[in-house]
Amino acid sequence: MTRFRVAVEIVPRRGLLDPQGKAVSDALHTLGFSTVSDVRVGRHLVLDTDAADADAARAEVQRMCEQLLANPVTEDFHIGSAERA
Amino acid sequence: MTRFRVAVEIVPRRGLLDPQGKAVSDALHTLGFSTVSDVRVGRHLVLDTDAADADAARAEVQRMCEQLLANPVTEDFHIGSAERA
Amino acid sequence: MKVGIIRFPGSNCDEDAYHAVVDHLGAEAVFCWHKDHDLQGADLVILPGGFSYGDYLRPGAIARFSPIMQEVVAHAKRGAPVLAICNGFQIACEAGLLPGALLRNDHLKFVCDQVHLRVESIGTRFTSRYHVDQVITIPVAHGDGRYTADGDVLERLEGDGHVVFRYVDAAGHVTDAANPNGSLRNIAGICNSAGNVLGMMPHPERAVDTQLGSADGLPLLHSIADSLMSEALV
Amino acid sequence: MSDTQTSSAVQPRPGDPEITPALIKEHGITPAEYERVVEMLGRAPTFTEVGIVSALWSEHCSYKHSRPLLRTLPTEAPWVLQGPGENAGVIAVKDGIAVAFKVESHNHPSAVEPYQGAATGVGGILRDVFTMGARPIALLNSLRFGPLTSPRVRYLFSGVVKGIGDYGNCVGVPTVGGEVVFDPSYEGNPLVNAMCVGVLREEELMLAVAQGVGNPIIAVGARTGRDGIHGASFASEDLSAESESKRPRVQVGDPFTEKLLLEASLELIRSGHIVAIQDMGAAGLTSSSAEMAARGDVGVTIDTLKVPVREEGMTPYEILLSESQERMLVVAHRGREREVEAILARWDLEAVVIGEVIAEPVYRVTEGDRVVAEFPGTRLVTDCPTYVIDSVESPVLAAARARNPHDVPPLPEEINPMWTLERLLASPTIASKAWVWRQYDSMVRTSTLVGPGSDAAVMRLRGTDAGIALSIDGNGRYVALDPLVGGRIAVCEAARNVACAGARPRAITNNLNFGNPTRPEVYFQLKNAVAGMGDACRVMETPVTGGNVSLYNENPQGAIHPTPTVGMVGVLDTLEHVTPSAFQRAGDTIVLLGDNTDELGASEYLLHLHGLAIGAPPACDPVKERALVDALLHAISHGHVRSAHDCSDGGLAVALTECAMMRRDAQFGFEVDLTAWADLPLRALLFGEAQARVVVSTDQPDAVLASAAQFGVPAHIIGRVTAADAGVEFLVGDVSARLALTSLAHAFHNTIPDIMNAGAAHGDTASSSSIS
Ligand SMILES: Nc1ncnc2c1ncn2[C@@H]1O[C@H](COP(=O)(O)OP(=O)(O)O)[C@@H](O)[C@H]1O
Ligand SMILES: [Mg+2]
Repeated sequence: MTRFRVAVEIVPRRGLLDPQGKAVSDALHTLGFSTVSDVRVGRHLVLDTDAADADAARAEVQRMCEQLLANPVTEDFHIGSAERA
Repeated sequence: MTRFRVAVEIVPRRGLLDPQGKAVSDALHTLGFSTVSDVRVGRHLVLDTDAADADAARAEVQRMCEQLLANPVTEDFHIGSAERA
Repeated sequence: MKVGIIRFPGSNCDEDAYHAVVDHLGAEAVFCWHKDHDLQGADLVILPGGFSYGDYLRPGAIARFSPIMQEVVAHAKRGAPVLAICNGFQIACEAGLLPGALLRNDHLKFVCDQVHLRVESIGTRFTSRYHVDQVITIPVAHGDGRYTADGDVLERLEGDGHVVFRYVDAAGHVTDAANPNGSLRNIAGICNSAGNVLGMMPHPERAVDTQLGSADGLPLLHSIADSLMSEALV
Repeated sequence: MSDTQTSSAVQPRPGDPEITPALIKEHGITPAEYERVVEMLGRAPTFTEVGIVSALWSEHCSYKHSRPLLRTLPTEAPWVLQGPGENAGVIAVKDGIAVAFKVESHNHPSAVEPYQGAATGVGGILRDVFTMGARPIALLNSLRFGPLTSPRVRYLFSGVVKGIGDYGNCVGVPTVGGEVVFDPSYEGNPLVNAMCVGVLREEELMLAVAQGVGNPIIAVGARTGRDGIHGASFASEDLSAESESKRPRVQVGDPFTEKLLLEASLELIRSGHIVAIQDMGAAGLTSSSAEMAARGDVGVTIDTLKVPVREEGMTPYEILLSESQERMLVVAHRGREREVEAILARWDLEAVVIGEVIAEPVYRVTEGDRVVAEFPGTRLVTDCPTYVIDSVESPVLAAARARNPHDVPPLPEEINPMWTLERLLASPTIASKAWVWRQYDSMVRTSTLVGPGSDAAVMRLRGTDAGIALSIDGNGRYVALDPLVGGRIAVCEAARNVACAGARPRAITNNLNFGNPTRPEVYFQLKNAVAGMGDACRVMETPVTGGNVSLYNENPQGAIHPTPTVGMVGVLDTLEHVTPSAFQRAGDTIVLLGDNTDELGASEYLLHLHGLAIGAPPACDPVKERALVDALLHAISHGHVRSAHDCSDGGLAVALTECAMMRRDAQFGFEVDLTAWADLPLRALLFGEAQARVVVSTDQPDAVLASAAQFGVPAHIIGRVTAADAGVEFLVGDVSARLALTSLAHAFHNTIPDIMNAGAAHGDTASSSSIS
């Protein structure tokens, strides 16, 4: 078994209101960052997990997302690459 | 000017307590994901911004992180690549 | 009637529910520990408010995996009543006992206030003691109360009369200003298709005594007691 | 216990920095104090020992500049069960029910990281209360910021409020009151004081006194990390650019773990398995262990290798000084270790034996077999020097006080007093703080009879028919302009607020927020403010049962206004006459208890309309204040009072208008005739802040006047409550002024939300770590 570090991004499903994204984008405009047109805010998780290889690590993280980490009603998730930790 | 999409990851600074990460890691263990050893929970932002080129877009997002998006006291941030949106 | 109040780590309205049931409704109540598998013969299960597991990750996401939740789901499947309040509502959605999800309030702040609710359906076992379109005063206290569900789920809830409470103004009108969290269609409480699980963000257990500002939550508890009584008679 | 010299077994750890004058200075230890340490040890201290001394001899832990002054405060009354010196004070209420309460500051951490700073402040004060064996039932907070026009201030304000809210809400303790003041003097040094009140049965009172040779010392709760190392000495320094580099010292709060720790600790205390328990607060393991040992006059030994840590490679120095949150130190009965562990395990928390009470009179720290620190007896705690500084009043402030406020020319618009009134209601200091307290769960535990928005919060206490009223108050501008008077007013205002709710003032806790006490001008303020508080407490019969001192609240631009905050606990023997501040019924008569004067100095009027902090603050005679409280309580207890609200910021006109429209859902108008005072300057009559005044509404005015007469309190019928659409109307001789309620109510209710919504997003996005 090797330790892998896997990053997961969990974002609000497109179409749902994202008040945090809107608040950030408003605040950026107030600060003068006028070129910003859209902001989405989600969660970023970094998990260290032991697995036989990178694919197995990502598959395990996929199961974690389905069971716990993301809410299937409101969120999409994306699993990054598995790096040796 | 072109529209770029830039992703930013903001994570709690190492060494600081991360109660969310701890709760998630405990929950994963309870669910039987026993290979997980460490979890950090941060934020994932996706910003659309207009800039002359990808480097300029990332530089602008860097300024946004310093001024607003990341808390310099408790968080570190990492800016991903800028893709055409 | 015997009421089982589930105690998760981080529950903090468990004692309030206990006092509402015991001191104001006059029924028996027991606490059920999250690590146990025992509902202690409860007729009604209350999933109380609070911050189970700190609401870290997502409200209710971790609590739904507690051992006791298997029993709560089985209890609900049998058609027995479950009252899910605030964090309990969030847990019930995560556990699939109720459709939809509760998201961060649209204004991004925690909100604690007395709000007005309109009773949308008196045909449920939770609302028989109210009258149609009655406007009641019940407090809210939450940061993640914005009810969201897919369009077809919402249509089904509406069509079946399963939207139980809606946020309204004092005159009973559905307005944006009366909506404390941005819930779709001002939804404050819903029940499942079998009609035995009620989820609501407002706190009826905090509205059982005029000394506290309102006793409008008491008829809800009486309605459940009535329904259990009539079941027992059948 | 005799104070023998310690063994010379103590050895420097390999890798420890050398003890140099620079290192000593960096640790905030003066050369004279260092001499004292060397004398006490009979040798030079090790690096670990320097760290320990620096923490325990910091102002925060040792009160070295304030103790001689604090000693002058009254601390006794028949109902006081526990006075100063413990984690919290305790007073008896009724039927064997007692309340524990204390206020604490988290000013420096909040200036650096508002969200976590405020959150961990709440966490700390909760632990101080539940370690007494009391279940926390209420939180209050007293906040000071610079003007809201500054984006940085808005960031601090929203972060602090969110931090307080998120923590208390999650733990499930209602936040029921507080105060927020905006004043330029706090621009660089915001103040965040949090107060907690808990309830216990008298026999459940638990003290933090280590006892019993052989008893194990157990670390309980969260693991120790590198966070907040040296927070205590950090809190005892001026804020400067250098503080920026101290940022990693910020601590992160975990309210969920706190909730578990709260339940587990109460269970532990009730179990009878433990002897003592104390929060690992400022200066963490070091101060909690040394203080518990000193109180019990026993020796202790602690092995840092046994302390459960979150990070690898932590040194004894770091472990001892870490301020990781949500940790407790427990002394258990020998042989009950398993039982203690089992209770904690039920709440998913760790309990690890890390040391022992010993017969030998030393405070000893080991790292495995190596002794890394050892102090004789309890001298580490008892030997800290105290300082008395020569005091001189600041000539600048004396001159400001000497200025005559009546010489300030009114603005042209002030020709219409209603314009001035509307402006004052829109002062963020006076305007409604609902934007703040809507973010706090004020109702959880279903015991809040009166929540935020009234003069005092009222809580019922299960197990008795009695209740308590709570208020926290302090006016730094008054104290700056006259510390003695300002100190008196802080106590008297808090007493008035509690009495307006129908409660008898019983005891106070206080937080002294001042600048650098080694400056004679600051010491002058400290000394006189404490004297003023003492005067008032003696007359009011409200002893001081505890408190906290936060000094060095200054930055290169200057010091804050000296700001003592007073947390008052009042008792209602029955809940029959809980009295609101707001008017209740049109047609009721309005009675003014107390008298109007020509005082205008130090008022919010001068600050908000003219940008001036000048003139003498209003006179405060504690004897008159006591009579007012007695008269008011007499009238209330006979059922003669429908509402009562004291006059404070903004004076009589603001107080009356607040009575009419503080509740959005039940508004009234009023008409008052103040012709009896037509010879006073109009703006002093309407907006001056003369003390000892309460606005009462009643349907039995004669009875209220009789109560006043009985206690020698001046009282006048000044008008009546009308319907909201009648608006507000003042008649003063031939001056008549009226205005619709809506514009006044708009100014009062919308000012803070409008400001915060305009520049809001900042606080909601960056500061809070809790975005999930
Ligand atoms: N930070 C706060 N937290 C909770 N409640 C607050 C806060 N600030 C003000 N309040 C509430 O707003 C009301 C008015 O406060 P204040 O103007 O300070 O009253 P007073 O002048 O009577 O002391 C009080 O009920 C107080 O408890
Ligand atoms: Mg008041």
